[in-house]
Amino acid sequence: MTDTVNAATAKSVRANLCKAIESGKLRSVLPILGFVLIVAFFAIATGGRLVQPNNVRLILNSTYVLLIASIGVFMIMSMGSLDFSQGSMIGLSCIVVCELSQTSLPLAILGGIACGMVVGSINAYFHVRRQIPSFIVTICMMFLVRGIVAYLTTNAPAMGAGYLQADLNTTGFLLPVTIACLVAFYLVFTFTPLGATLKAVGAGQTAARFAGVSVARTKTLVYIAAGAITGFAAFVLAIRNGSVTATGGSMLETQIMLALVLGGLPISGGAKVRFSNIVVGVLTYCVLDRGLVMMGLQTDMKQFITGIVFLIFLALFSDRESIQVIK
Amino acid sequence: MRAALKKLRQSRYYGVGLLLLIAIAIWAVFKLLTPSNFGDPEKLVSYLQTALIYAVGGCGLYFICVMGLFDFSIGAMMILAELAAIAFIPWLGYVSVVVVPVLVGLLLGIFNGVAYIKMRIPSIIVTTGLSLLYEAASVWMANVNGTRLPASHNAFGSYPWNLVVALAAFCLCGFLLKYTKVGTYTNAIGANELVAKNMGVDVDRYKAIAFALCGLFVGIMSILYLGYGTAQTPQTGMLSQSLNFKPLMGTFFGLAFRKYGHPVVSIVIGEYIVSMIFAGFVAMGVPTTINNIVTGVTLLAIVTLTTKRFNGAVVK
Amino acid sequence: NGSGDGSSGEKIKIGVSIWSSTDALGSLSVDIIKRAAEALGDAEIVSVVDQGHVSEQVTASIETLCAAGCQGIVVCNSADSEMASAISTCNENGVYLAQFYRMISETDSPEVFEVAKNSEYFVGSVHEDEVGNGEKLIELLSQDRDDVPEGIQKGSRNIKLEAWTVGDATFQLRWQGYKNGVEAWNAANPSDKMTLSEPVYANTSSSEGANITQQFYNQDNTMDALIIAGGGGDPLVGSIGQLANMGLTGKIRVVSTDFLDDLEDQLESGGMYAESGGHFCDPLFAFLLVYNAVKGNYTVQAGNYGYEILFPYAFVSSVDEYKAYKQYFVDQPPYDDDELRELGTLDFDALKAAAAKLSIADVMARHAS
Amino acid sequence: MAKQLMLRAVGIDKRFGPTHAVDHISLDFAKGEIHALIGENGSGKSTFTNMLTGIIPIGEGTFELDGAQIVPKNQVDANHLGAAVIVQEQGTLDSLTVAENMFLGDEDQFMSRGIKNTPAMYRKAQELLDSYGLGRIKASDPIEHYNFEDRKLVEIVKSTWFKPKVLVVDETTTALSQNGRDILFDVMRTVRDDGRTVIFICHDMSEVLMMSDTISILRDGEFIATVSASEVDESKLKTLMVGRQMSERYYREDYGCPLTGDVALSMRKVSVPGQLEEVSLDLHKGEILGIGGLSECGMHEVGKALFGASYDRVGEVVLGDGTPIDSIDTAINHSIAYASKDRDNESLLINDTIQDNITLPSLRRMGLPLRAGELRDFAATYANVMSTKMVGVDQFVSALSGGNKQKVVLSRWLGAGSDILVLDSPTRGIDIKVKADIYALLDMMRREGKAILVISEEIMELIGMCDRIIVMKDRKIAGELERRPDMTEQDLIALMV
Ligand SMILES: Nc1ncnc2c1ncn2[C@@H]1O[C@H](COP(=O)(O)OP(=O)(O)OP(=O)(O)O)[C@@H](O)[C@H]1O
Ligand SMILES: Nc1ncnc2c1ncn2[C@@H]1O[C@H](COP(=O)(O)OP(=O)(O)OP(=O)(O)O)[C@@H](O)[C@H]1O
Ligand SMILES: [Mg+2]
Ligand SMILES: [Mg+2]
Repeated sequence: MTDTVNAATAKSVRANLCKAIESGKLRSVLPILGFVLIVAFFAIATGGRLVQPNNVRLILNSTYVLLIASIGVFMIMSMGSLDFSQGSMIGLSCIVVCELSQTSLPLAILGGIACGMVVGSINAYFHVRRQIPSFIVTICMMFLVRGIVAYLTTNAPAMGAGYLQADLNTTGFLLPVTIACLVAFYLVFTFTPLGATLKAVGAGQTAARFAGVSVARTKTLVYIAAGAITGFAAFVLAIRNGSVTATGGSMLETQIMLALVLGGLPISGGAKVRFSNIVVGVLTYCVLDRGLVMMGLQTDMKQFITGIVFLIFLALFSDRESIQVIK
Repeated sequence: MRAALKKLRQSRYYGVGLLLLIAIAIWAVFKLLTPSNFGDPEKLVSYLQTALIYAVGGCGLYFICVMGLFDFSIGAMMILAELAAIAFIPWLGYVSVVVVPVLVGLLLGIFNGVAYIKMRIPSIIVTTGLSLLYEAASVWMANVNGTRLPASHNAFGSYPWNLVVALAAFCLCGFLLKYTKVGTYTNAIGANELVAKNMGVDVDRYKAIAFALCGLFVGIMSILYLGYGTAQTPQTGMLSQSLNFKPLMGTFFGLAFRKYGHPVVSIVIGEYIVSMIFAGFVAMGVPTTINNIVTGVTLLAIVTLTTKRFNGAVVK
Repeated sequence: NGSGDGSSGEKIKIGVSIWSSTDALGSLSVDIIKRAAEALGDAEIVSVVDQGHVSEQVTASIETLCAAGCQGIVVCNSADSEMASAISTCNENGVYLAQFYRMISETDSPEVFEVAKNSEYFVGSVHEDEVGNGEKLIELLSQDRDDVPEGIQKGSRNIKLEAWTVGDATFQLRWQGYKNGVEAWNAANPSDKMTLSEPVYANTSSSEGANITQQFYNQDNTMDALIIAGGGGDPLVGSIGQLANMGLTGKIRVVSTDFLDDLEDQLESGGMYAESGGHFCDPLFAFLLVYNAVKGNYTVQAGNYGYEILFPYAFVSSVDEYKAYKQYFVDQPPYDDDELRELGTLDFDALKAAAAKLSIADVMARHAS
Repeated sequence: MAKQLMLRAVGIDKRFGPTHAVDHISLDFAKGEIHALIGENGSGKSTFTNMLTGIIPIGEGTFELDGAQIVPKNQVDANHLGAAVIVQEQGTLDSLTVAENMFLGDEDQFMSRGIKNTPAMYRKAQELLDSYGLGRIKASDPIEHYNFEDRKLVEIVKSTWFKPKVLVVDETTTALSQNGRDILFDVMRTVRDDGRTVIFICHDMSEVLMMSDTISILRDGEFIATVSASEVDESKLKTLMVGRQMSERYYREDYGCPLTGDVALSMRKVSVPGQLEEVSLDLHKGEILGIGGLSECGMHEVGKALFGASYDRVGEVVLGDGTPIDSIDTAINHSIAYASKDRDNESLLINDTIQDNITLPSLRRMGLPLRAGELRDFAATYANVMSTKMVGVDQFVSALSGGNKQKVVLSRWLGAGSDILVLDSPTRGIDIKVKADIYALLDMMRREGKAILVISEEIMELIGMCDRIIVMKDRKIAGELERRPDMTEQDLIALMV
């Protein structure tokens, strides 16, 4: 008799589990589980080294730029658009920051932000006003801006003023700044209409328009804001590196995209976008990358495992039901 | 007058004509700026050499880009295909240079296609993930027989053999687009996947076929690329992605002029324009870093001019 | 404190941060370090990070290697200022750091230089005299020679420059050397001036190298020399191949700082005119610098830049020179295991002397049995 | 004279979740007839024919075509089996040529050993176009070179050239001009005279009566009756379609309610290219203003124009106090609500939660910071006011039934405190119970003094609910009727056609 009861409970538990997976509730915590799993794995594989406080700090140090710059891309991807120009953009903004830092610190920060905004608004113009898919626009911009960066750094890297690195390059400064950016964005994303607006555009541009969302304006502002955020990330980058070379920010766009997707961000944006995608994604990406180095793997093996883990995570996280047409 | 213009616009050769005009205009600008260093007939032929290589890749990408998909792994595929060709030379000789890259390309293309279909994840993401694996594999492949193509095996790097291979690839692409179902179906899926499905098009199958074809053309491109450069170092850390963009430029041209028909010709002329701009900057002796800027601007301008805007369009 | 760990019989842990461990020069560099670690027996290479010479990845690689528990790190960075971050990370974690192929320029980056001086963990740099290398290659190009194939016997006056990535620190120095060399020649020979083109960048790709070569010739078919400044070998292979395709082998002088497998043939046929190289031993000395520092063979003091080894280039511009180079640098490693173990016991002055001495003749003297 | 049987449907059944779209329909279609299928929106006509033509799989039952059972896998397969369809939506694909579109999925006839004989395909397509009198369309041109109507005509050729035994024409006529209609009608007659069968779905009763020989009526997924066209008139058909005596309490009952002089919103000489021409109207507080007309008469655009959502609008839309409404933003800020006819695309974020859908337009009026709990309560409150059937407010809208979707739309605007409601086809595809709820809600809001504009394709709804009805025709206002008890559908139809 108890058997049947047990069987029944087991059945109902299973049914509930299936339901939870279906309703996507479980799926939204999967990335977090994945992160925990990865951390646990590397903590063991590196003999606890990964989770030593000092090492945690060291690993965090290398995530600041990625964390901040991801905020902008996160907004863009929430709307279902893409941005491949981030890497070049951060390179250019960083040049501006470095050059202006010779004059004054506030000017440097503002200059970097302004530079990002200019690039962002060019993206917005072609994407929103000229109706060219964001993929094409931002790939063209990636080329174009990378060319400018290379041109400006042909003879020497753009050097930042000494105080950037000497005074500001400390965990005590950068960590709070990064957390402040994330918290500020979290507050704006959650407690103002911004979050709902972004998701609405991602979930359906036409319907969003009829619910009072000005799609064109939102997109334009988001691209510009993403540029501004990237400009600010460029400031952090300048602090960490002190100068920019022609490769400054190379591949950042791909890293951001991989990280956000690892964090569970649906690439088509929309309702299932979560703020946690940024933090979980970037941290997972970095722990995976750094963890494999710490295990002493060769480049080729490290890369191979990264690829496999990435694909497995993707296969598990991605929400296939709500998209009819997968591009 | 207006009617004549409209008629002209509807003509089948309008797109190609327009592209040729753009090409001639760019030629004229450089010719004026640097009359002695640029644009003589034999130089024009030499610009074609690199254009041919990337145009072949552009043809491959066209099959998937036309469906709104993308393949971020072609750079890694190309490197792996080239290194595989080098690896098998001791056993297969010239056969290895021709057959192995094509096979590797095709195989990886099929792999991409199957992964995309089975995993049901956006193509950009899935191919980025796979490119990590291909890059790793290229490191292993490089250990077999090094990274250099023996000079005795580089016939496909120069005229006439490069032209033969490229023309064969262009004809194949044109043929596939016009004389098989693949062309029609990829276009149909690109226009409206759901309608196409209703018409009995096996969407998944043709998407996979398109990925396979993309791989095939990337394989052919590898023959030319390897012959031309005669060496290929494996790359890691997603650096191979930088190789994606040159072929993609041509594809953008092909897509932008798609509505006028003749995508292959558009891709070739487009790549030629890109190649000519680079040569022009070298000829002028100005820093070639500007070249990227000009290429970016040209491409944006052309895409902008050929994009028809309409109210309420959903553009992502 | 990281350096304390190694005492209890454990191996000394060293990390490598390099642009790429898979390209020609990169893999040679990593191999020689690994071989040395093996020969020494009490050192291990914990990890090799490829950072692609992207600044943020360079700084991140140092942090990761520190976290991985390295006691010493050797790095080939891309810009001076990255070293400020790198050094401060190493200071905080008590990890010794040395550069290879690179040094911090006192004139261009005085602040970074200051940071390096004040560090107790920045051991120093091993680098080549890149400016001198550039000057020397120009000097070789300028000379009339009769021991080379006929088409390239006359000294070059119209030189084209092919580079790899924009803004690379090593390239900047070599470029400076080329410019110095040209200036020096022009000052000495006002009636027979030499020109050097703007650099065009091949991005470490052989195809792009081939294309650039073609476009250089298109632009100006009176060119009589081509410098391939570097790029790991692929651009050079592409360029030589293209010249061969265009039938220009033995008509244009090609010089480079990358070594080719078939250099002998190329020198013979005139495909190559001269090469500088042998610098792949440079990382070995950076490794030894760090290794000896961890072992306590010498101490690093705050207040001076640290140890600096100016590594000599080997120049090869004839078949005979190459034969010797091949025998003593390529076919067998310049140091055998015993010699490596010996190097692992040296103090700095001895190490520096050993490095300075390294040349074809030196290896010949040690190995000719 | 008994006609020969062409198609026999036996026990055809289809469910979408709990919706019984087609309820065991058995129906015969004879050779050589045009057989009309009529019924209200949502009565299952399209679902039935879509199963026949392979667009959706058959739920239950069998189709016997010319004596043999058919189970089409997709549209092209159905064509091969002898059943073809022309639908209302655009069925041609961009970036293919005219010929490729015509033979999409059916290239095998030109294939030999994997190679497509493209010239032969173009030749054949051109011959077919010529034979339909459409020689001006070039088979080798990209289809983008042609306008909507020409593309529709290409579809007609595409679906009929192979002489299907059964041709389904599903609400195609509304997309066509008179000339295009004539071509279509000719095609239909040819099919009939050829001894084959046309299934004609159309909401325009006069067209139905003009064209068809036999008429079958569906209602709520059930088969009601088959009648001969010569034996019925429009009013008989309507009764059969509606099938119920309107209960007295279904619509509002009051008459002679005087209009307040208070104008809430008005349009002055508003034109929208291709949609509206110089339309002026006033919407008063406390009234329900109806707008009716045939498909494509421009009435749906009136709603968009009032909501500031039209593109390229000229003329002005102003509030009673003269404030101009030029964008959706200003419209919402001035308490205007709009529910589109295209509920899934224009009203609702389908892939989003009920909560997000309800709160979206109200976020602007809520004080900062927004709090998750508050939002949830807000959404739950208004969803419950409309008694929306749902698991919870975090359920996705895509999982709701049509009626509940519409309730979410209305909840949204109730929540936003709208005073002016512009509702396009508010009861489209909604069952009687929910309909009655919506009507009660509208009446209540009217009495509260809100201004309501109802755009509707259902004439009875307009007559039953509206204080005034504006009838539109050809993008202009054709006339206006005051509410009175003895108004008939004929009064409106007279103005529409
Ligand atoms: N794919 C579907 N999923 C769920 N329900 C559906 C689907 N298609 C149709 N329905 C429902 O089935 C019922 C019948 O719809 P159908 O489209 O056949 O009606 P119709 O008679 O063609 O209406 P109309 O005159 O508006 O075209 C409706 O209640 C509709 O909401
Ligand atoms: N397009 C669809 N996709 C998936 N499920 C659907 C779809 N349409 C309807 N359903 C499912 O069918 C159920 C009933 O929907 P349907 O529209 O058929 O209901 P209904 O009985 O017609 O109710 P209503 O009168 O409110 O429209 C929904 O709860 C939903 O689960
Ligand atoms: Mg219907
Ligand atoms: Mg329903």
